[in-house]
Amino acid sequence: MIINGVSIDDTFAEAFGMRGTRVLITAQNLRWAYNAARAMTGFATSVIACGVEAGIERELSPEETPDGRPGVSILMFAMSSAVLMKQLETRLGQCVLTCPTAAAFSGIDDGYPEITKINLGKNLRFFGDGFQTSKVFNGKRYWRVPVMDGEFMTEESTGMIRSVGGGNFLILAESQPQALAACEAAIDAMSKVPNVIMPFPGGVVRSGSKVGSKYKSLIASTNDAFCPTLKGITKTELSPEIESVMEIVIDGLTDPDIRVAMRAGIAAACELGAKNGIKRISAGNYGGKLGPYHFKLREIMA
Amino acid sequence: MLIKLTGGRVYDPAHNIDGRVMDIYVRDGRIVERPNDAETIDQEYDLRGKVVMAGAIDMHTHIGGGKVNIARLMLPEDHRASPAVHTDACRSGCGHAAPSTLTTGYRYAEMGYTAGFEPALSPVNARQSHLEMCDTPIIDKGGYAMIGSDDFFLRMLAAKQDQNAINDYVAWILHASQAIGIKVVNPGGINAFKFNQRALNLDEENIHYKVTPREVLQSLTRAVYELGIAHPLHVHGNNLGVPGNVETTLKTMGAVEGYPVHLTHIQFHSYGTEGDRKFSSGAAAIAEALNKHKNVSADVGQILFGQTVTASGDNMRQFANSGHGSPRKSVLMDIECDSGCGVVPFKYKDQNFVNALQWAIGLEIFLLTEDPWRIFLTTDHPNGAPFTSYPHLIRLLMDKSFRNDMFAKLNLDAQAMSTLSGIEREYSLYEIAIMTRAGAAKLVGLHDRGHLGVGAGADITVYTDNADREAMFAKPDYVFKDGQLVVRNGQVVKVTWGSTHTVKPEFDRGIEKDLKKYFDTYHTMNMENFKVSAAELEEDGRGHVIVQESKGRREKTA
Amino acid sequence: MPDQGMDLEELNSFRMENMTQSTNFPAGTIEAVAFPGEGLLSDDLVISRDSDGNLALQNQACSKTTAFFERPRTPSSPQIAGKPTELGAAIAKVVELFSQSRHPLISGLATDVYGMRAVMNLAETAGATIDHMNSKSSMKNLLVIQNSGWYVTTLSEVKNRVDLLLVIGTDVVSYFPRFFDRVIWNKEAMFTDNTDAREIVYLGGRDLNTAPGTSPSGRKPDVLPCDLDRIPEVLAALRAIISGKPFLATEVAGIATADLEKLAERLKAAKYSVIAWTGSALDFPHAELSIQTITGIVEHLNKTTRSAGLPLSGNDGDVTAYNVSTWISGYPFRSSYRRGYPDYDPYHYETSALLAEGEVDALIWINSFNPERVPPASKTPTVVIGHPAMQFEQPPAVFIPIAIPGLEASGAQFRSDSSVTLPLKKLRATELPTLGDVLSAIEAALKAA
Amino acid sequence: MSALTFTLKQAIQQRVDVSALTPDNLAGKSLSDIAAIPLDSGRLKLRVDSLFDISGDNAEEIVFNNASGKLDYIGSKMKSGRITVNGGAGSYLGFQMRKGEIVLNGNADAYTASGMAGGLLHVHGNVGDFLAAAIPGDRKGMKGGIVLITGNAGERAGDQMRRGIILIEGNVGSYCASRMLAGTIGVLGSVGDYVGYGMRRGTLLLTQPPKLHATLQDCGTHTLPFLSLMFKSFSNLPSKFAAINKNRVQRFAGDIANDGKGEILVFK
Repeated sequence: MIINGVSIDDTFAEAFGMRGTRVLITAQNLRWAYNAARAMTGFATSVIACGVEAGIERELSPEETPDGRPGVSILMFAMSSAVLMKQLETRLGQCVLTCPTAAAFSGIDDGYPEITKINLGKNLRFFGDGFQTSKVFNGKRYWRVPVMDGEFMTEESTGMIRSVGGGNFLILAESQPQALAACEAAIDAMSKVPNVIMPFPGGVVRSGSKVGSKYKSLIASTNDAFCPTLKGITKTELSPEIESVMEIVIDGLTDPDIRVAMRAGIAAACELGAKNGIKRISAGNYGGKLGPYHFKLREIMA
Repeated sequence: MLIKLTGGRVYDPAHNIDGRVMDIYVRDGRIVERPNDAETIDQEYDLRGKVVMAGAIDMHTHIGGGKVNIARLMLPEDHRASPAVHTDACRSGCGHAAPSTLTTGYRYAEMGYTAGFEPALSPVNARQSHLEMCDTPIIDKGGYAMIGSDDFFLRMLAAKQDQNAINDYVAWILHASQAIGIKVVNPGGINAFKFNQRALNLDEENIHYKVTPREVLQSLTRAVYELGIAHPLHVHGNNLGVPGNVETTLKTMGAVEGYPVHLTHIQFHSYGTEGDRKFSSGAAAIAEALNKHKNVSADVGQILFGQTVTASGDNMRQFANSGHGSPRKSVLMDIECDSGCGVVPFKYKDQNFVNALQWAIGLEIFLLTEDPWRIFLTTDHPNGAPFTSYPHLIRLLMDKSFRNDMFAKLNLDAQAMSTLSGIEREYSLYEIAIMTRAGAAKLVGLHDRGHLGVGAGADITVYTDNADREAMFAKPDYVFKDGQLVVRNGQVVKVTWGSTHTVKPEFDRGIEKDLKKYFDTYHTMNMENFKVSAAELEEDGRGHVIVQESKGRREKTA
Repeated sequence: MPDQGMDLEELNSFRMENMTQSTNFPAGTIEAVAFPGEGLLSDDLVISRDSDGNLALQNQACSKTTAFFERPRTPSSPQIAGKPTELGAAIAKVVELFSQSRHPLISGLATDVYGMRAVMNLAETAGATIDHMNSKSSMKNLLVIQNSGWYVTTLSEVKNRVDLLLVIGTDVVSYFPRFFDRVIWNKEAMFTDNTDAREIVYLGGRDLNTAPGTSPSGRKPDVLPCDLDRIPEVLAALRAIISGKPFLATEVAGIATADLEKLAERLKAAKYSVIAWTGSALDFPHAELSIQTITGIVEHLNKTTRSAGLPLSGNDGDVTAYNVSTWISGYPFRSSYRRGYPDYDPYHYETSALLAEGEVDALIWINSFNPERVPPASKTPTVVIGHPAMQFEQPPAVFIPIAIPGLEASGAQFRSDSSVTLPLKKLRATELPTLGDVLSAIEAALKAA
Repeated sequence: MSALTFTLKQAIQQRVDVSALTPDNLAGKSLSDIAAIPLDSGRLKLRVDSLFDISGDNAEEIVFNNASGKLDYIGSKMKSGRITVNGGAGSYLGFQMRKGEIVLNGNADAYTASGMAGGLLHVHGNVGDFLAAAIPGDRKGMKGGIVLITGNAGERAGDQMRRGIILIEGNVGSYCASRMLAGTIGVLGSVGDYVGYGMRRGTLLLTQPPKLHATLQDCGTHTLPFLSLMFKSFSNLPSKFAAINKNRVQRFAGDIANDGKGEILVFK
């Protein structure tokens, strides 16, 4: 398959089951909603070292938020519910409780076959040292914790669902600036897709990895088959004209969400086309042995 | 009228009768000899295949007096859920945790009980206790006068008055309060709490009187013995409910120096401090000590799960516990330089570690104590559970697999701390009859109750044998009270008024000189009005006063 | 020799045979008599009796006591619509009223234990609702017992232990004239060498008679006056201060916060403080909430020292009435048997409300002690069973005079603190039946009807 | 199917306990069964058909017509369905109600919504004392659900209230929110003396400055974001509160005599 001169590999992205949740963060204005959201989703690129993968899903208008203030929604994913709950609580406590005017609400209440209630601000309330109060509206409990700027408000719990992490595709280009330009185009397009995040910096990861290492203590190491500077000394996957490879990793609430995002991203990259140095789209997998989700590039782009 | 009860299987431990098929004859409220053949039998009950026992006796049940009525007063929410509707035979009432007096009498009779003894009759409040008990139909009753924290007695001890004077005071109290025994609650502790002492150990002095609980116990066990009263001193020990109180209880057994003593609701006094939660079963040590000390008897005070109310004279401990109450309310009182009281509603939960272990501890004590003549079946109504749960408790004792099924539902940490499931013992019908009839009558000093011998009051309960002992004991076929059929198929069919059992030992009335002076100086009532007369109990046709024999002075101290 | 009167057994058997209790009571002196109409139930009275049965109080007591015992006897007979009649006819008329009633009320209930037993029996048989003439005041206390409970004490404990008495909104003596003489300024006490040193503080109320609070040596009590309806606020402030809460106001209802803070310190320093009140004096709506604030103060003080409340009540047998009602039905007054089982609703089963909305259609008003306590005016057919000296502006449908417990009938009465019940003596002969006699006869006739 | 309708035949003198006439209790019962249900009134037990004309067949929808303040316990313990009352209701309207809806067109007596745990109770009229309070002995009043009152409420409204929302468009008597444990009460009109006496927790929202006693203390004026959330949640309710969108309030906290974590919020 070739789109606008870009060849689409007959391969698939291999993805894993994760636990995902959504949190709505509001504040007096968008600036402070973003401040809280960015802090909360910072250092959350990969579960390997960060515990969770998290990112900002989208901006929310005042009409869309429970308290009528502007806000953003964030998504957060982890390999187990225990880790997700722990990370959610820690991050909420350090990044939203602390952030002036910010409040946090559940982002998943219905629409999925199986939703598990998990603590959002339930335990953070104890920061109130007995002065905290709760309110129940429409069957949902909210906590009000007195803090120095007024009150920190947080919903007691949010919803957790079974979701998917590790969707991905690779952009292979003739130069580093061209690869990056394609990634930017892809990320711009994918940011409009709901229910997904691209957790790496700017949505893009350059350090694609393979399983294992010559060093016994490392479980992963650089994906030398896609490193352009090693073309001559390793068993390469790259043709001679490829000078730079970048990857976009996608976590989504469901499998179709990831498909939609991948299609939008790949299409945007391909739009730049071969004339802008974009040569190939590929994807990372482990031979289909590890992840239950296989996103076949050609199927997605068909 | 001559009644014949024909062919029942009789359990009468007082006469070593263990399931013998025999006939019983009743005339004018008493069990009589087999009449000659010429005499007409006016009424005959065919009891072939049925189990026959004397009417059961609850030797420790809070059924009348200030704190019981406070418990009733403060629990409208509990009554609302259990209205007792008017029937042809019975007036209406209410009752679950703290039933109304009428309902109390009916419910006891319906379980085959024909007597119950109020164990904490505060002498200053004795008139009220008796008025309430006289409004408790069918069953016989009586009370143990509660002293030991009263200022008159503590002044005597502090002044080192001789044992004779103490004996006279104890006897006077028995007369004045129309009681059949003497009880001490948290010996000296209720008084110490009025001086802001928050705990009192066996050898700790009351800060005002410089008297220790040990001294209180020694003088009172001895007084009761020397006065020849059948019922040994009834002791609610120090440190009720406190983890580690098993040590206090073991020491208390030793403190009485061989005089007879009865340790009540011993379950609440059998706690160790082992394990992560510093709360463990002391049942094995308690049972071992009970097996060894033949002068000591005990009732268990079993807890059973559900809502109840705790009512005690021990306001020192009840004050400490009041924060654990459910629903969260409590009435506490200091009373008349005489005693105190504390009423705290409580809900025992099988998933609560402490409650579950309390349940197991009670049963362990029942099952590890060898002599059924010295261990008694109580829930300390309503403190551990309402008395209406006795059939369930009997089944727990008689049915190991049932008991183990219940055990398996408990809080898991509590299960891990208990040896209960390893205990094989099952009580026999004969042993149940000892515990709830013959033994109880002997302990309380009821010479004509608790057995089926000729001359006994015809208080008789007839059951249909049933492997489900709870069902069996919950619904007797017949209950006779003083020879009258009062219950048929577990329903009251006739309401009578039982009697009040008392004991009236001899004493030197010279004690009244001191008492009169004390009353006139310090009290707010006249000594003459403090004394309750038998006639008052018989007012309104509410039964009679029976004076049980006391053996007369024993080894009167020089 | 003091005359103990007829012994109870004798009296009882006599009563069974005869609806009246007349017998011989020779002239003499009777000791240890209690005044049954008042909650303190002081039983130190000595009464002389002449051969005609006229009584004279030999003690210095109070005017109410004197009036009770020395009231001249006037002939009295049952009446129907103000016209004298026979007892049997009067009872028949009551039975007629009650058997037709859809919702009968038995109220007043100024009687003793034996009278209340008969009340409960009749109420059950008649499906009646019961209330007491003083329930407006005593219910305030009962609602606190049923909601949070409390820590309270009794008269002899006060007499021997109190070192600081705090009185809320009352002078006490208006209701219990002998209170200070009996339990505060007693010469000897077990745990105080010098009762004269007892501290007295009056908090709330205006123009109280605080003279009885002056110690025998002339030390004046402390008085912190305020309008009665500001007592809830003053108590709340005191409780907040005692609990260590930052309290901002500098004065409350005219009382300086500094004075309340001083009082809080004294309460904390006292070894056995007693906070007393009377339900009747706290005569403002929802006073149970103020009483609950008092009990909250006591609860806090008991964390470090000893303190207790002293609810003073029991006039006209109200403590007796709620105790007997409670042991027989589970509930105090303002309960009902109308449903066939006891049912409790202190808001709705209140005499004046029941009469005003026409919920009840027959009333028995029982009043043994104070002839002035007539039933509330209403259109409801009313039976009065009570003191022979009762006078009516509008004659009730039926009036049945009875023997007064503690005067002309034996009995038993609860004291204010509910812990002590005293025997009441029959002091002289009467032709009149007891309340129990009358109610039992009504009940028997109702059952037969 | 038409609403199961009970029309009171004539004015009655004694109160009647109609707790038996709820959708849950009447589901599947024939009209003749319903007619024979005994109702407590005074000391009598009266058949339903001696008091009411009965029509209709849908027990999910019950209507009381010609109803009066003598009908106690309407909708008691109801778990489903809807009851419409035209005329008036006695005491204990919606007593321990769990789910469903009650609409009263008229006034109700005391203890409306006492022990209510869920559902919607809408009174187009006034209610008496002890709205949403606990009955004596109980330690908790209303435990959940929504109560809307277009008129006034009596004294002790919300006493010991534990959870839920009460919105009163008229005035409220003295001791409003006494001993309140949690939950929210809004009042558009005035409140009487001793508002929040013994209040432990919970929110009382007022539009007019109340007379406060000394242990309710000023915490200043604030913009509280949770109010926006709250009013947004009210936006679909048939109440004047639905139109409010303000979050600037003066906050008084107390009653510090009794724990003191409650708040009285007064619109600025």
